Amino acid sequence: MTPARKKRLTLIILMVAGIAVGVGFALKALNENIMFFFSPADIQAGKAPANKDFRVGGLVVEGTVKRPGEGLTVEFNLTDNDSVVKVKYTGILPDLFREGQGIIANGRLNDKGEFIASEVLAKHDENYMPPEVMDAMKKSGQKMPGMDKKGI
Amino acid sequence: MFKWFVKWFHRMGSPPHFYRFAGSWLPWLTVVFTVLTVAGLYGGLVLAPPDYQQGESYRIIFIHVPAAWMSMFIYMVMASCGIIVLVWRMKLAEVVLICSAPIGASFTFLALVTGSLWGKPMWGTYWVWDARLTSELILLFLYLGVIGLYGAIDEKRVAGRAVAILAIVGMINIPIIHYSVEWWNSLHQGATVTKMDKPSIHWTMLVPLLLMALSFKVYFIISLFQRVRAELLHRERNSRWVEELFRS
Amino acid sequence: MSALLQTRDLCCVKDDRVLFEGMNLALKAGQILLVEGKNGSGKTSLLRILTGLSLPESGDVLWQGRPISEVGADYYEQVNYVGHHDGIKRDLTCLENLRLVQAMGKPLPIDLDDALEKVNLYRFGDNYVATLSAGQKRRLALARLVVTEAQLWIMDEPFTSLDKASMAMFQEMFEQHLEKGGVIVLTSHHDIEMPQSDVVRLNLSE
Amino acid sequence: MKRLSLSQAFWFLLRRDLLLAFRNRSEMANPLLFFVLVITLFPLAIGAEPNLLARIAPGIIWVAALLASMLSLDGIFRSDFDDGTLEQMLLSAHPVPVLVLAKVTAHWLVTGLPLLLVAPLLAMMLGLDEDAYGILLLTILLGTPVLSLIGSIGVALTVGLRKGGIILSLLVLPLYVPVLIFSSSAIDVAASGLPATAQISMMLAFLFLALSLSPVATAAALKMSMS
Repeated sequence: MTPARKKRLTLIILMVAGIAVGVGFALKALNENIMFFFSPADIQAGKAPANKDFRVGGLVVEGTVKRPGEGLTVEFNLTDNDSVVKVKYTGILPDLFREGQGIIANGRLNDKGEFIASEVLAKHDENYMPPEVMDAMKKSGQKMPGMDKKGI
Repeated sequence: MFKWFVKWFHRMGSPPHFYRFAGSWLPWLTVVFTVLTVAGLYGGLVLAPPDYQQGESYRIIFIHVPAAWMSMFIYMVMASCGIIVLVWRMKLAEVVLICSAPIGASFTFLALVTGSLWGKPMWGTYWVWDARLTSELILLFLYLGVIGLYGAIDEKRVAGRAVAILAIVGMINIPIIHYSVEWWNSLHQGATVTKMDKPSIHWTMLVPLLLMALSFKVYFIISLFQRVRAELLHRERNSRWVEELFRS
Repeated sequence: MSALLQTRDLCCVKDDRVLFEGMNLALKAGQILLVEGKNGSGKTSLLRILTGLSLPESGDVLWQGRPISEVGADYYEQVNYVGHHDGIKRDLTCLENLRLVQAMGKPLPIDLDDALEKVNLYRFGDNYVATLSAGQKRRLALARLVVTEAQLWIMDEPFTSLDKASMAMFQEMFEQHLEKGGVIVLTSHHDIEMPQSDVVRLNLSE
Repeated sequence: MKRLSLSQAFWFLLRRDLLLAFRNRSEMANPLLFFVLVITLFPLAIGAEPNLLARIAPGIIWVAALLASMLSLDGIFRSDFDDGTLEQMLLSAHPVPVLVLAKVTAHWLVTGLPLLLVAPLLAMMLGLDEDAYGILLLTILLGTPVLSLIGSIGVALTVGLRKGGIILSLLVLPLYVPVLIFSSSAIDVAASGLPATAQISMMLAFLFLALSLSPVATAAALKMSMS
């Protein structure tokens, strides 16, 4: 092999090795939890930071949405089918907000362990169905695909 | 078979041949496009039932989703052309690359606008710095970068190679941008149709959606052909075939 | 003896204008090619295509019978190019500039001081280039030819801002290079008198 | 016949660029000054509420670092392009991507590394949580070379243009987004007292990918710009 060829080969090997290491690190990162929002279970377990803003995601527990005052303040419970956290929010809720719906709330915990939200965002799922079909599916007890996803 | 393909590839690469070929296909494509669009819109806006959860406002997916698909698809077309430009230095690939960029940018813009119109009733806000939305916005900037760079270089053959490099670099970055933004913030729903198990969309909605997707693809081809024809005439204005074309 | 540098059906188009097409040249060791022609006739374009900096519209440049894009590093070892720009840094001294030229991977024949002496810049080694006159800078740029030992010299107007004496000095240097079996391609507005050498003329305006 | 090796060429070019930067040291300080200035503008514009500043500090520091890096990008190839030394570099018998890497390394040492020195000071002024200082420095150490490497592609594409400046930012900023997201998220997470290992491994991934791919793209772009 001529020296020029050998040099080029070395460089190509170095390059491929660099890419491999890069991809390796990327895969390592993908395996770790990078989403920095917390589930009600995390809050119960005390994993969520105190006195700092963070995001919590979960389903609104049916029958818990209350409007205690005259104003726009809303209270509801949020669950990940494991633990429950109480959320308080003052402001206009998005249309999609309803019981049983997945939401993401931004805010911080107060001393009583309640989550004081400064923002509530509703997440709609990726299913598109006519209402009758949905009802039929619910009746037959079929689980909607995607509803058992982590986080929401 | 391979030989035949190479021959076809070279013949398509010749500007006069492509000019005639594209011209003869345009009327047919227009017919196909009209039929698909009418069928898709009728199916989507009239025949399809309202959604159990989002009511009538979900109907915007018949524009939004195909536009978003196109925005990615056209970028891939551009990057593939970029590779052809750098490896084989084919003139037609340069022209296709640069003519795709404004179409891709328009689809990206359309996807963003319809998405934000949809976001208001669904999420309660026109714009959230959500993963999909943000990466789509960055994709728009990548398109604008390609258009801007091409416009800034006077010598068009050189400009073609410059945007080829840029398109390829951008292609590597698209998945990175996509995942980085997704991890950073996620509100947009997951993929519906491309999920490996059965699509979680009812067939009455799926059919018009696919029709619209197909119609957008055909529209892209029509618009691309017309742009490429115009650009070829401009670039080759001093060549013999253009002269003959206008004399006859 | 077979040709060292060849072109095959070379065609160059700039801004939609065909500068030259179907150009077939062949240069043997010891030959010098003088490229002539009016302004804008494509002299610089031709030279840049020969170095591989620009790409031709179609056709090939061959070195020892192989296209230069294939030969790669082995070709660049043998090319010395002096273009319109001097290719030297103002904020470095003459010696620092030449040292960098040598770092570019070409064979090294002589000491840097000798090279400076050859172009009459011996005492300026540690001077910043910014302090040199235009002619001195050009001489330093041409010193690049002798600090590395390449067979092919390609020069675009090497004699701009040089006086008569320096011109004569460089023509003598070129003749020595040709005697050693080198090849030179150059453009010049000045008359070049090299009676001992095998001069090939190419006029791009015709 | 004797000739200098590739690694020698790399060091020569690196040393030359550092020498040139040192001889123009007043210019060297510009990106650093810019970095400090941009950061001081934020408290003036949005008010001096400590909690707010502490919360947005990671973002501010990284946006400023990004802009500072972008402003200095043009310097990588501009003067070499103007005086013709870039042309000579492309005619080298050595692989051009390696020479490009030498120049980018020099550029990073001059413009990226100094940010490391002032960042803790600015972080303190913004009231960033002390737990996050280590991660802040780490993200700057890993992130700024990626900025220089990606930026070099953009500069190489625009160096031949008279009005390359605005186009350059349009080309380069979208490509900077992942670095911005992961570095500021890493600091954010660290400030909340959580481990930022995922973000840091992602930045390592960017660094290795950029190191191996961007010099090749830059070399191709330079060849295009010179023709």
